[in-house]
Amino acid sequence: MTSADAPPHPAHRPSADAAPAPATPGKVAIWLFLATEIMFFTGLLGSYIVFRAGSPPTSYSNLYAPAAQLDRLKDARGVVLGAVGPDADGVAGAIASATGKGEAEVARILAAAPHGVVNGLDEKGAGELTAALGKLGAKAEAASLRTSNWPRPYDPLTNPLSIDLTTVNTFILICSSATMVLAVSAIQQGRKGRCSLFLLATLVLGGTFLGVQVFEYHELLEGRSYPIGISPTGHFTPEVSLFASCFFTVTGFHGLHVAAGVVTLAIVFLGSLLGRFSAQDFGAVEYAGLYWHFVDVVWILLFTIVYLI
Amino acid sequence: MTEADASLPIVPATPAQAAAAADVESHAPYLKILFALFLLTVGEYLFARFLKDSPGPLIFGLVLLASAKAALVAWYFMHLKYERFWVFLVIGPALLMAFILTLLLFPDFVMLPDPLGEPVPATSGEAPRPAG
Amino acid sequence: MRYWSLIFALAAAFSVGAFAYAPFSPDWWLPNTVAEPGHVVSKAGREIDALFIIILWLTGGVFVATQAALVWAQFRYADRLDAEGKPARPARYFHGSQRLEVIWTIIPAGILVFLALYQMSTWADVKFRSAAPRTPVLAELTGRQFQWMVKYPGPDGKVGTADDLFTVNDLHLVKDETALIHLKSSDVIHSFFLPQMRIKQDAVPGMTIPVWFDCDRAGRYELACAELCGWGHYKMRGDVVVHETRAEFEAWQAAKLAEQGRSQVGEPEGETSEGDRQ
Amino acid sequence: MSDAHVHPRPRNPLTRYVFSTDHKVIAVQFLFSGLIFFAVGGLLAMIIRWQLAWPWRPVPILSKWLWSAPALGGQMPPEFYNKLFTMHATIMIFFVIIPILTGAFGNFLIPLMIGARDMAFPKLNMFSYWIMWPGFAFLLASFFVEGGPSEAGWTGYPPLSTDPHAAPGSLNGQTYWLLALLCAGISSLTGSINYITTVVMLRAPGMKMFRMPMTVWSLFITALLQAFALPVLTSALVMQLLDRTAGTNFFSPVGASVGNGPAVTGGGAPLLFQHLFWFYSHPAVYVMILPGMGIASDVISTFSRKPLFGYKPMVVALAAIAGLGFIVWGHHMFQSGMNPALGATFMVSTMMIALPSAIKVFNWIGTMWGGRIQYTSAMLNAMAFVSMFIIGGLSGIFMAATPVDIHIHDTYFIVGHIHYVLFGGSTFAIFAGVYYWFPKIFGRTMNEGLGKVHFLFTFIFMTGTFLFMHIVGWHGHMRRIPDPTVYEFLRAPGVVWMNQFMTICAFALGLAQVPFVLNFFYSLVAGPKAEANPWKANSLEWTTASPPPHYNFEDLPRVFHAPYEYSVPGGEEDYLPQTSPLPPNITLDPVMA
Repeated sequence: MTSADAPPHPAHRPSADAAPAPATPGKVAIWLFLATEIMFFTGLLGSYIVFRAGSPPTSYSNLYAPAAQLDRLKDARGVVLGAVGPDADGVAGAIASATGKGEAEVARILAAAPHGVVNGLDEKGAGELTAALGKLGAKAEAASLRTSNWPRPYDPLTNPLSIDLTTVNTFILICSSATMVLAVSAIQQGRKGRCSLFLLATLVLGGTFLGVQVFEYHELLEGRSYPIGISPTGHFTPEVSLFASCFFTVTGFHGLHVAAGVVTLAIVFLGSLLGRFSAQDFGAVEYAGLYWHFVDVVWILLFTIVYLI
Repeated sequence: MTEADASLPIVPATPAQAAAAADVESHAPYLKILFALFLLTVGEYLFARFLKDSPGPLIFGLVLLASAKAALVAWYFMHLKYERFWVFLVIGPALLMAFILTLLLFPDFVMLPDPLGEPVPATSGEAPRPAG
Repeated sequence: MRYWSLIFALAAAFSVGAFAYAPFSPDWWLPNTVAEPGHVVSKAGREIDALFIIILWLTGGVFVATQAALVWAQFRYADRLDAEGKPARPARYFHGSQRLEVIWTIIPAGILVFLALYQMSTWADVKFRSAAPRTPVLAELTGRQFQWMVKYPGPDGKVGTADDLFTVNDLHLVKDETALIHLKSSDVIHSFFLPQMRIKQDAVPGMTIPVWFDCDRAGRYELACAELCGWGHYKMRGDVVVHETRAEFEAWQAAKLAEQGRSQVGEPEGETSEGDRQ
Repeated sequence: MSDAHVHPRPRNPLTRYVFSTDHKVIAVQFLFSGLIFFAVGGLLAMIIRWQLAWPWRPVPILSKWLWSAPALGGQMPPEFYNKLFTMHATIMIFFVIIPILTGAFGNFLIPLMIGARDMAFPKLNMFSYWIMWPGFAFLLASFFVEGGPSEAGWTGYPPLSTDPHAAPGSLNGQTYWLLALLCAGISSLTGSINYITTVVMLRAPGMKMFRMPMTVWSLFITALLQAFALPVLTSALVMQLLDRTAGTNFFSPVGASVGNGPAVTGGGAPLLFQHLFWFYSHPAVYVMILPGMGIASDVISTFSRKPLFGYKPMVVALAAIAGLGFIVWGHHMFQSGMNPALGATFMVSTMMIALPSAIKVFNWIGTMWGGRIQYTSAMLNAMAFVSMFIIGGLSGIFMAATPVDIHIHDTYFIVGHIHYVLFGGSTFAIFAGVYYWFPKIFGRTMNEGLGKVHFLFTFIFMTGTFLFMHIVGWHGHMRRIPDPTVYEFLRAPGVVWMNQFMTICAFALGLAQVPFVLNFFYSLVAGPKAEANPWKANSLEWTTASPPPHYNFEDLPRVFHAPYEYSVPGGEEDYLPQTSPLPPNITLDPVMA
C-alpha cells in the first residue's frame, strides 16, 4: 500500500462515494501523532542544543563547588590517579595528608582509578603528590584541571558515557528498523509466517536495545564510581550537572518511547501469530512500523547530539 | 477475499502499481539501506574518535552524517519515498516549527551578551567572564 | 428589536467616555507625581507616553469607527415585518467584495508596519545594551524575597569590595543624571518597576541586566515588584530618592557609610520575618 | 452503507451515557464538566475581586471555611490570594474554555457539520474525555495537600514554581498542578488528532474543504495549532516536573537557592521555561478565540439571513492568525530579560497578527450590512463577541508596541486585555453557541426571554467589570497583588473607587449568570420540543432530527455548496440547505465564496 495509486486499506475504506480521500484515517492519525512527537522531542532536544551551545563556563563544572570562582581557578592543577598499585593504604594516606580530604572522599578517589582525580592543589603541591604516589608504586600524573564547558566525548575525566557500547546499541536499533520494514513488506505480500518472524526479530532487537540502555543506566547511576569531574558524589545521577539532567531526560524519554514501541510490537506480534493481518489488512503492522522507525530516527539524532558531540 | 487466498500475492491492477509492488517486494533495497546505515554509523564513530578535539569540523561532519542516516530511515523505511504530498504537509510544518523554535532560542542562550562590569574598553578580547 | 443596538452603542460610548475622561484625572491617567500631574519625570517616560498617546488616538479612532459601523448595521438592517407579518425588506445577496478586502488589508497593514517601525528607536534607547550610558554603575540592585537589596560601590567606585554601601529598599540617585544599575535576583524572578519613570525590567536569577533611567525632579518615588515572586510580592516595595545635587547624594552616602561602619554591619540589616505580614 | 463507524447504539446505560463513544454524548460530557468548572472558577474570581476592593476585610462565610486563621482575624493570607488567581486562571483556561470550545463544540459539531456518522476514532474520543478526569482529580486534590494548591500563577515560572522553599504552593501543590495540566494536554492532543483526521477523511460527498462551515474551519485550524504547539508545553511541563521531583537542573541557574533552601547544582536558565511555555501558550490564546470566531461567523450569517461576507478571506485570515501565532510568543517576554533585539523582531510579527483579526471584524460587520438581522439570544451574544473582541484586539496593540509594553507589562492593562478577549470574546461565543445549538444538542428550545435578560446584564456588567482594568492598569496597578494600597500611587481615591466599582460589577456579572443556569436546566427538562431546523439555517446538522439519531444521518447527505447561501434571489425560502443545489441562475464568486 505504499504506491501512490494503491487503494486505501479496505478495512478503513471511507464510504465509496466520499470525496477523494488522500489516505486512511489511521495513517493520517499516525503521521499527525508523529508530528506531535517531533515537537515534543524538539522541546527536549532543542533545550539541550541551546544549553550545550551556549553554556558559559559558570554553568557547568563539577570539578569545583557550585559557587567557586571559576575564573580564579582557570589553571588549577590536580593529580590524576591512573592505578592505585600495591599499597592502597599508603596512597590513601598520601592523598589525605597532601589535601586534607576526609576518609570517604579519598576512598572515592581511589575507587575512581584509572580516572581518580585529586583536586584542590597548586602546581607545587601537585608535583609533590605525584612524586610521592610514584614512590608508593601508584600510577599518577599531574594534570591541568581546567574547567570544562561541557563534557567532551572520549574524555574520561568529564564524560561518563561509553561511546563504544552505544555505537553498537545504535546499530542494534537500526537493525530492528530494518527487520520492521521487512515485516511490513512481508505482510504486504501476504507472507504471514515471514511477517511474524521479522516482527519477532524486531521485538528481540528492540528488547536488546532497551536491555543495554538499562545496563548503561545501572552503570551510571550506581554501578561505577566516576571521577569528581563527572560527579561530586561519584555517581552520575540527574541532579549532579546540567549535562546529567539533559542526558537522563532525553534518553529516558526516548527509552520510554522504545518501551512503548516494544509493547506495541508485542501486541502486533501476537496479532500476527493469530493471523489477524493479511495482504489487504495490515494497518496495525504498518502504523507500529512507522512509530518504530520514528523512534529510530530520534535515536540517530540523539546519539549524535548527546554522545558524539 | 478469504483467509485462504490472502496469502497469494496481489495481482497489480495498473503498471504503476506493479512497479510499486515490485519495489516493495524486493528486499534488496532494504538490505542495501541497512548496509549504508551501517557504514554511516561506523563513519560517525570514526569521525567522532579522530576529530574529537576540533569541535567545528566534528559538529559539522557529525550533523551531516546523522542527517543522512535519519533521512535514509525516513525516506526508505518510513516509505516517505512512496508517500503522497499530504504527508509532507504534516511533517514539513512540524520540522519548520522545530527549526524556528530552536533558532529563536539561540539569541537568549547562545549569543550571550558581553559580561557587565565597569565600562569596559571596546576590545575586551579573551577577558574571563565573572563567575556567579 | 432594532433598539438592542442602543445597548451596544451605550457600551461603546461608556468606554470612550471613560477613556476620554482619564487624562483629566491624575488618578486615572498614567502615574505621575501628585504635585505635578502633567509632568513625566524621565526622558524615556516622555517618549513612551507620546507613543502611548499615539496608539491611544489611533486605536480610539478605529474603535469609534468600527463600533459606529457595527451599531449602524445593527440598527439599520434589523429585521422588520410589514403588516402581513412578512419581512418588510429582503436581505441583500452578495458574498463580499474583493476591492474592500484588499483595501482593509492594505491600510491596516501600512498603519501597523508604521507603528512597529516608529517604536523601534525608543525600544532601542531603553533596552539595547549598546545604548547603555557609559557611566560608572550607580548601584547593584538584587531582588530577593521580598525586598530590594541595593549595593553602592562606595568610595573606591567598585561594586563587590569591602567598602560597599548596603541599603534595603532604598535607591538613591541624582537629578538629571542617568542612573545605571545592574539588576540581579538571588532567588526567584522579580521585576523592577518604576511606575513614574515608566521603567520595567525583570530581575532573573543567574543574569545581570543593565537598567538605566533618569529623573528631572527631585523627590521620593516608588519602586515596585511587578512579577509574582511569592506571598510577599505585593509588599515588595522600595523607595527611590532623587537628590537635587550630586553633593547632596554624596553627603547622604557618606553619612550612611559612617553609620554602616559604626554598626559593623556588612550585610543588609533587618530581614522581614514571617510575622510581619499584614 | 460501508461506513466502518456505524455501530449499534449501546443499550447499557453505562456505555450509552457514561463511557460512550458517541461524539454527541462526549460533547455533552465536556459541556457539563466545563460549565461546572466555570462556576468554580467564577467563584474564585469573586473572592479575588472582594480582596482587591476591600483589602484584608474578611469575606463573609467563606473566610471561615476556606482559610482557617483565627490569628489573622479572618483576613485572607496573601499566599491564599496567590492560590486564588492561579487556580482561577488554570481552571478557566485549561478546564473551562478549551474543553468547552474544542471538547464540547468540536465534538458535537465537527461530525454533524461535515456529514459524518462519528469521529474517525470514537474510542480515542472517549479516551480524550476521560483522561480529563485524572486532571480534575489532581487539580481538586491539590487543594488538600500540604502547602495547598499551586501559587506560582498560571504561567508557573520557575524558580518560584520549582523550588519548594519559594512558596507554600510549590511544596506539593505545584506537582499536582503539573500533572493536572499534563492530563489536560493529553486530552487536547488526542482530541486534536481525532478532529484533524475526521475533517480530512470523513467529509460527506461533495463537502469540499471550501464548503465547510467556518465553525469547522476554525476547529480544524485550532486542532492543528494544538497538535503542533502543545507538545512543546508538554516537554516544558515535564522538565519542570523533573526539576521538582528528580533534581534535574533545567530551570535553575548555577548554585541557585531560594529562601533557606540548600543550593542546587543548577546550570539551567529560568528564561528557557518561559520560551517553551509561551511557544504553546500564545497559540493557546488562539485556541481559545478561533473557535469563537467560527461560531460567531455562523451565527451572524444565519441571523443576518445573508451570505457570510468574504468566506474565503475569512478562512485565509484564520489560517494567517494560526500561522503567525507560532512566531509571536516572545511578546509575552519583552521585559523578561530576553535579548532586546529578539524583542524588536517579535514586535513586528505581533503587530502583523492584528491584521487578520481586523479583517475578520470588518467581514463580520460586512455580513450584517444589508442583512435582515434577527435579534435572537444567540445573535446578541455573537454581536457582543464582535463588539468586545474589537476592544480586546485593539488593546493588544498597546502591548505589541514594545516601549509602551515596558510600562503596562504585568499591570491590570494586561488583565483587562485578556478578559476582553476571553470573557468578551470566548465566553460570549460560548453563550452564542449554547443558545444556537441547544435545540440540536438536547432537542428542546431555550427560553428566549430569559436568554435576553441574561445577555443584557452579562453585557452591561462585563463592560463595568473589565473596562476599568485598562485604566487602573495604565495608572500602574500591578497584577497579582492582593493589596494595592501598599503603594502610594495606588492609594489614590480614584483607583480605590475603580477597584470597588469593578468588584461590584463583577458580583453583578456573577448574579447575571443565574438566568442562564435557570434557563439551561429548565429548558433541558421542560423546554418546548425543538424542530429539526428551528433557525432555518443551512449547514448539515440542521438537516437531521433534533437531537440527532445515533448515526447522525439516515443517509449520508450530499453537499452542493458552502453553508452561507441565505436569501438567494428567486428562492422560495430565505435559506438554502447545503443539501439543495444552487439555482442555475446563480454563479458564485470564486475568490469570495
